[in-house]
Amino acid sequence: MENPYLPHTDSEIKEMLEEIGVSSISELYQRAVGKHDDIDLKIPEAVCEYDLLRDFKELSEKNINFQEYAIYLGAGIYNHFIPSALLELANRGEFLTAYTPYQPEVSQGTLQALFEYQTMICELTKMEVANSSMYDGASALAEATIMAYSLNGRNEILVSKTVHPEYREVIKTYARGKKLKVIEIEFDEETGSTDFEDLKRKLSSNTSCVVVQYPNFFGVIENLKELRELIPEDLIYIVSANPIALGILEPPGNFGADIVVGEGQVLGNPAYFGGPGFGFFATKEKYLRKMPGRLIGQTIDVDGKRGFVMTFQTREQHIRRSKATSNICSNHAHNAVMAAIYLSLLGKKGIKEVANLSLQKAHYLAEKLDRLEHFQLKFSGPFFNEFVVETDLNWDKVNKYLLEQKIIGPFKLSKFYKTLDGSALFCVTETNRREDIEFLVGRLGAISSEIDI
Amino acid sequence: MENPYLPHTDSEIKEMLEEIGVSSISELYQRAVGKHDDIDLKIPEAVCEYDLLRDFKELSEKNINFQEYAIYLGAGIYNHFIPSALLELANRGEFLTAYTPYQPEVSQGTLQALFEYQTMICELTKMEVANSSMYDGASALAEATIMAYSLNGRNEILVSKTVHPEYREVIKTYARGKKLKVIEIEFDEETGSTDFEDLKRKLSSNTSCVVVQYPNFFGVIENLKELRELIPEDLIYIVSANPIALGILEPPGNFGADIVVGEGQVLGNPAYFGGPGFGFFATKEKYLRKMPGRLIGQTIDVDGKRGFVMTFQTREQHIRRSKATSNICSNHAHNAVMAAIYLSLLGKKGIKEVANLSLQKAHYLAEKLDRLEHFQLKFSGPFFNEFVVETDLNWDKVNKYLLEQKIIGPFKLSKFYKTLDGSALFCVTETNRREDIEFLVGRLGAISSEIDI
Amino acid sequence: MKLIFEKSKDGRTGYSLPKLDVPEKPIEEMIPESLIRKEEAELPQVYETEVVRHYTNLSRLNHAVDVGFYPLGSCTMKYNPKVNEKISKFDGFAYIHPYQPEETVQGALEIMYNLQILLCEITGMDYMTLQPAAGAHGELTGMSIIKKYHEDRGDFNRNKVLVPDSAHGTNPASAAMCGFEVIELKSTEQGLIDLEELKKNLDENTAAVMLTNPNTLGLYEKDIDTITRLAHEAGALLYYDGANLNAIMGKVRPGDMGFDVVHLNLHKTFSTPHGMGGPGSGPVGVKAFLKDYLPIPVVEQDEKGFYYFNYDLPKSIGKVRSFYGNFGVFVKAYAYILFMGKSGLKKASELAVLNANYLRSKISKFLKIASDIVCMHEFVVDGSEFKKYGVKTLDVAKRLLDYGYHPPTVYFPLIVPEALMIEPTETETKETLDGFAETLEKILKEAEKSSELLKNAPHNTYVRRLDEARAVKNPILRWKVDV
Amino acid sequence: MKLIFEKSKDGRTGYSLPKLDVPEKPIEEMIPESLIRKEEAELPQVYETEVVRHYTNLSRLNHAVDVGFYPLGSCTMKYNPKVNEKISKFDGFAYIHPYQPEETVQGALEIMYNLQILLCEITGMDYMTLQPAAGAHGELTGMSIIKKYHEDRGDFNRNKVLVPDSAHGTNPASAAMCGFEVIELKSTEQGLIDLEELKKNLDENTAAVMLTNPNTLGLYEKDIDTITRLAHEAGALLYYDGANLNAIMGKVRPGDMGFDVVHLNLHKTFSTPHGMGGPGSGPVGVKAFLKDYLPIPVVEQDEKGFYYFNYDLPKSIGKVRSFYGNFGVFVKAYAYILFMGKSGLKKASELAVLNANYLRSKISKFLKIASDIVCMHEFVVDGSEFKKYGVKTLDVAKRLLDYGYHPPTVYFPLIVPEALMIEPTETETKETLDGFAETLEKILKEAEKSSELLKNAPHNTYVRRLDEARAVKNPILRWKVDV
Ligand SMILES: Cc1ncc(COP(=O)(O)O)c(C=O)c1O
Ligand SMILES: Cc1ncc(COP(=O)(O)O)c(C=O)c1O
Repeated sequence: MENPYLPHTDSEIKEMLEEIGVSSISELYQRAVGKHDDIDLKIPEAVCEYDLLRDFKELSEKNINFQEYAIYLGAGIYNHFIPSALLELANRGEFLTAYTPYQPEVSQGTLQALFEYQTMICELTKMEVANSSMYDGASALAEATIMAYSLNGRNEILVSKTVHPEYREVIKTYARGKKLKVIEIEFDEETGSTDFEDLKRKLSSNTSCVVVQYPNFFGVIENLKELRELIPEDLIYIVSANPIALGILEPPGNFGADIVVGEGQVLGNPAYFGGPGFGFFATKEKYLRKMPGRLIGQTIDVDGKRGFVMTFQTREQHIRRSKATSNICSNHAHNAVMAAIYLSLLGKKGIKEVANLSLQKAHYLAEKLDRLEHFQLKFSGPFFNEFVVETDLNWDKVNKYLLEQKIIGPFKLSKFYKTLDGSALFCVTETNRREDIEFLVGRLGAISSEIDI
Repeated sequence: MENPYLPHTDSEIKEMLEEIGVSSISELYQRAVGKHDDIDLKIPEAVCEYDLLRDFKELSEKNINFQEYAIYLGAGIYNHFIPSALLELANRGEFLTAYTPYQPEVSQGTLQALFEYQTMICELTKMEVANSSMYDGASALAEATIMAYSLNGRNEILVSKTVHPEYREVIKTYARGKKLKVIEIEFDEETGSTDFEDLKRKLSSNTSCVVVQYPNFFGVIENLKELRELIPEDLIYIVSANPIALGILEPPGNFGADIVVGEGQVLGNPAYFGGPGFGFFATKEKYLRKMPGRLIGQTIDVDGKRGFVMTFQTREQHIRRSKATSNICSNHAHNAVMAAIYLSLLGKKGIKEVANLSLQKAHYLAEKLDRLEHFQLKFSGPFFNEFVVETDLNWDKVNKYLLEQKIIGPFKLSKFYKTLDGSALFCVTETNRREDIEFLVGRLGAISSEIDI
Repeated sequence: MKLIFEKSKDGRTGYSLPKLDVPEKPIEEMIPESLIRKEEAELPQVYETEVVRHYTNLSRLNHAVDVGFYPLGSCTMKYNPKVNEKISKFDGFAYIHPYQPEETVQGALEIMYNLQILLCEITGMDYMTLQPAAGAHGELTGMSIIKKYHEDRGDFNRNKVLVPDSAHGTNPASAAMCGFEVIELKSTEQGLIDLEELKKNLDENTAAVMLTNPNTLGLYEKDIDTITRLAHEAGALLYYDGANLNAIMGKVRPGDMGFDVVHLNLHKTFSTPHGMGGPGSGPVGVKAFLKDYLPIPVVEQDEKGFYYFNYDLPKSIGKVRSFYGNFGVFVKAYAYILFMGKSGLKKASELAVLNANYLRSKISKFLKIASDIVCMHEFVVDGSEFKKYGVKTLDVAKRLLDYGYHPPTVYFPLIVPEALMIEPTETETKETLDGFAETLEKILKEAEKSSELLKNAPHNTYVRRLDEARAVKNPILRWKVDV
Repeated sequence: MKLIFEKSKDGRTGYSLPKLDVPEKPIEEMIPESLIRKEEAELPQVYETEVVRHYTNLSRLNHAVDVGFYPLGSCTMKYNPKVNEKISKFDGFAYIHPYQPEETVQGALEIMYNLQILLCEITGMDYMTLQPAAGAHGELTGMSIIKKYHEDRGDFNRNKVLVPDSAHGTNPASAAMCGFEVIELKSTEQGLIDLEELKKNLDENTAAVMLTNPNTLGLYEKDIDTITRLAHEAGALLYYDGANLNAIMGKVRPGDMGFDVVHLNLHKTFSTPHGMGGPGSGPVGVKAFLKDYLPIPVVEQDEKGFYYFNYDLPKSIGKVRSFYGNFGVFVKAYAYILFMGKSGLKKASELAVLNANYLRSKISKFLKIASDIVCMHEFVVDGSEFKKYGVKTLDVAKRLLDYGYHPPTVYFPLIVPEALMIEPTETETKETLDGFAETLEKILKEAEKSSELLKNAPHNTYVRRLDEARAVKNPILRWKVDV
């Protein structure tokens, strides 16, 4: 079958082999590799583009997608509206098929867009510097704990149990390398926020950093201000934040956070089954040289014209090798640029508005659910766009029933919290219409007659 | 509601009004237009982008599309595969949002692409010059008959009845303006091609041109060679051709055609319910100055560098006004560039291959159908990828039944040909898979037990 | 840049087609020998990467609305929303066949039906056909309707059409294509219809008066009621070239002014992209008495809400193109109207007029405006003063290219010497207008210092000034192997 | 170009969000006063047109594979097929949530499952995790597995990892992040593993040997069997950095060479776009005895054909990131493999090697190649000779920009002085390679005439040579209102 990506004609291959001075590609391999036999890979033969598209269309239709279904799942990945202009721009070949801007003179598009991105992250978080992206929120958070260790050399990481459970898993994996101890802080069963008493108990002279999430995994808005007062100044105060929420919540930087990270998917990135989104990473200028990841800086060219370059590269693996601040090389620049475009479109007012819409609608649903038989709000803490609902019904059955109504139901907390067996986490964003919310409430109101309890 | 396309802030509007020296936009209008009241248009208020997308998605789902259904409809619009790279490239903002290349120095992308397109059309048709596009095949054909009149001043247009009935309608509309007479030539009921005897009978000293289609509306390949022999040299021999078919059929230029036109949709343009596709228009160099439409020519700049410009503009309305060769202004350049990209991807070999695939598969289906009870091929003439099938069943019922099987059935000829009541036109392209074809044959084979006859 | 043909290499391929999955028959068994193609078409042989690079790089040689300011007068180069592009690509729009049964394309018909109604509402007309492919095609359609109307009434002598000398070239060309004799009306000093001139030319042979309002100078014909009354009294119909509708949405309507036939340019007012020259779409609206003359089919709705094509218009002019028009364009225009909404459309017109007057005011400080009258959405600079700098409008235009601007329309309308026709549209910011005005002023200053700088412009573009005469003298209209 | 912030204007908006359709409650009733944001984030206030122009124009300042040749060694800048982009945007891939019930994402799981199997087949490994987000992340994953493996066997003293001095920086960095001490192995003159050096360093404290094969000089380690045997005999595991897999598909396999852990870069070998720096994807394959150490979850299939996540790997290293990896990238890589097919993948490797050797042969006529050995998919130029022209590799690289080429990777691998690391990939034509070689030669001639020409290069780019030192001395890492 014709392959449109491989340009070589037979006669060219011949000419090229002649130039090289071998008689065949096979000979070339024999010379380079030594004696060997080709492998008869158990891989099907090529398909044509038309069949490929059909086959993948079919595959995609084996998934239920939330363009067609209503969704109330969040828990780390959120369905915010993505303006049409965004993907159109981000997918221009010049953005998509460029790589790390090693040659700044022909990469000003990448560099300026990432410089703008860094600025936006600083603005959202109110931190002084931000790098140009990490893989995801979880690895960004884990890198933050490693950075804390490299700043103060202490070996205990205190992490609230209200931090996303998967993020905590990742922290543990990263910690193991450096032999750091991860100590978890309980949550308050009444409010759903970090248990301050437990935190105080666990603080020690070995504590390197304290990690909380804002809003936390239960949707509850941790009181970063009070937390700040509990955490000694010489510890590293790390906050994992939802950047959309920062449209309406006081930014961690204003509470003296030392490192602020988070998952950037919400900023104009499709969910993609959880990846690729990106991690953002922001800190104080004084910690600059300990930061992981790429940094874009402003400079001038020989004519004095403004331009942008990768900078402070001596922190990085390609220069510092085993002493680098992190091993990260390829990052999630494209996703970060998507975020920059998203934030450009939304701007100062839009980010507030999208946060407020999510907040208002989430509260609308929460109140309605709380009034239903069988359902009540689990926690009393203030929440942004997610909240935990408890029921005496079986969530699996509830969710199965909802699925039949073309609704992707809430996240069952028992997956990660054995003690929260009857609880599930609902999420609402600006994309959930009132009529859909009311339909959901109606279905759940009538549910005891619909499923067998 | 916020409108993201309108940049004016209130304070800017104020400043601008001050500069102009009026107190309000309303005053501006009163001054410019005179006293008037604004109109309270019966148009709904704005919707947001998210709702717009949802609403149009729903609208689109009220249509059955042939990405999901198998299709055997042709009759002027064909479902050929469109390589993914094509739309990606053609929809780049610089192609999509530019206009007619009035300023060639900043339009070389447009101009070179159209110059390439013109070349490709010349190559496919074997004509000497091609313009850079017309609206569609039908209007291109009508313009060809007008051009014939302006070449020889005679007032009778002879058109075969095997030419697409809608194209014939359009010829008549255009002819009326110039008071030209449209005379139709019968077709041979046996072969399905133009009735040469009838043509000979109708030729007269007033005949300006003879118009045939290749392959014709019934899918039959008109014998352009024999036709050439019948048509006096001083008449204008006009052929409307399917450019995909020219991958395998001898091009009209080689039979001495004077003007070759056709519908370009097949060349990489989605069907879009019939538009926009584009018309191509090619002729002999000696007729250049009588051609309608825009022409791109090669030249050099002041430094001697090759460049492209619009040329022979004195034929056009913006210069020649009422004496122009045509009134056309905006054309279908974007669609023509899509064709150029399509033909670049397919190339010399691909165009043959796509034609051969369509040919082979159409013949495969035709033979299978011909062997079924209730169905037989209507015409004996050679065909490309369409053919007429006759049945004693009711085509409406047949097609309705097929639709239930997710098949969009053939074109019922009685829409245009009262005498061909029991006949329908099937179309097959490279996109119809053998398994689908066999499924269709199976359904039609069993049909007498499925529908009530 | 090399032509794609010049990158071709024998045997290279850029396609991936389905396999032949039926038994292959020799072509000769299916097609008579004499009709089988012998010599292959000399299409390029390139691979996908090459095609991607070639057209990516070509596209980068273009100015476009997505790249910068494009104040091309009369063309309404406003922003083309990306959401409309996305919508228009839905499978249910892009992959439907015009001959599918009506019940399988109700969504498409609904769009056409509603768009007809919305366009009627905006223009004040009673019926609308979406069939014409562009503005000029709309004119042909409209003038054919007018012709048939007169003839059907036995009025065979109405063979003249009055067109102002400021009119767009398509107006006289379209009238001529319908077999009319075109009479040019001389405009007033200010660029408006001269009522005396009009009266003098109106008679029993006048089939129609074709107007643009605001006209091509961006001026509103304040006497429009008188004009339409006079024409009607003479038995003529009134044709409205809607290219300039962007000035008046929600403000005034051609239907209310007395026009009988109107065409619109969806690719102007309704923000569908211009695509390097097209596709556009030129719907034609008529007053009720002309409904039966519309091209067939029109989309209608029955009592049950079912949409269908009505082919039964016995007086119809027939068809002006195949199928139903540029449906892909309708989708975008319809989405645009719904997104903007009633207030948004009006605001668009208002801001278009505001922008034009603002820019006019700025530019009037250093250049002569062709008319003193307050303009609508565009205005025309009289470039005769350029002479004193030893340059022409063309030189100024070319110098604008060096500053990254697309020049305005030049040398049109014909009645203004050395015309520069400027239409900023509503989707441009004040900063952009300020920058453009400043640049224009700067260019004049440059001209003062050295006319050569302008005459040799552009200096920074991919190619410099091109020799158009040579293209005619030595026509190269296609690539050839041996060239 | 201005920054988007510098285009901002108070009150301008570029968004269109849904209306608030529920009764609005005062925020203070929902959020404690002290946690409500007081000062707005200083995000730009621009409208959609501006955003479209801004990012369109920014993109045009980039070199990219879609624009031209990009022979960046070690990065495999091959063509990224457009069909894969289209596929990856299907709603059923882009809009699915990681916590949806398994029965609602069977298509996604099928892709992951099959991709795991195909990658195992290509590498000769037994199990594969798709979780790591990039190559370096794969290294971290793989080295964590190796660490846990030794520890679980009670082998706590294996704290050293041997890495050749030619290795990519991520190798030592990743090993260090896992708490290993990194021992650098000096390469031979030719750039290969020095067996004596290896033997000397292998001992009971060696946890692993990390290799790239072909290595970063594009050379195949012919003694690979000996190397892996020696390491295994010492109780160490063998780690394979698969960045250079593009040389060997269907030819030889790391699994067969004796490697225990392998990472791949889907964004290199499997043609997913590099996106200005990412996202990539770095799957890790292991031999069967390491399966239980893989990060959770892995995708499995039950007897009924149902795909599910298996979280039950008691020895698992845990998770290296949230959810399951870069699924959007998997879709493209999987599509690529199926499109290419068995023969296509092999051909891709063969032509990558052919292209590299061809270019190497051409360039060797005027430049010194770092090694005499026949190369695989890439090769390294030793730039020490540039000194005689008074220029450096950097100057040559910058001059290449003037000719529209992206320079090769420079100053890596570290063991080659003034290195130029050239990887043409299989998706480039002979003409392109010829043109590149000629240009390089031409640049040398230019250098002979005037080293200044190169030292001041680039001359034709949007910005000229940038002052990197200044960026560090006077760090400006974000825009500020007052800057
Ligand atoms: C005033 C006027 N009338 C008519 C037309 C013709 O429209 P189209 O180009 O769509 O045929 C134009 C287009 O430029 C125009 O500006
Ligand atoms: C040899 C080698 N190893 C490892 C890596 C790291 O891969 P990634 O950038 O995907 O983290 C690279 C990337 O450039 C590389 O070339």
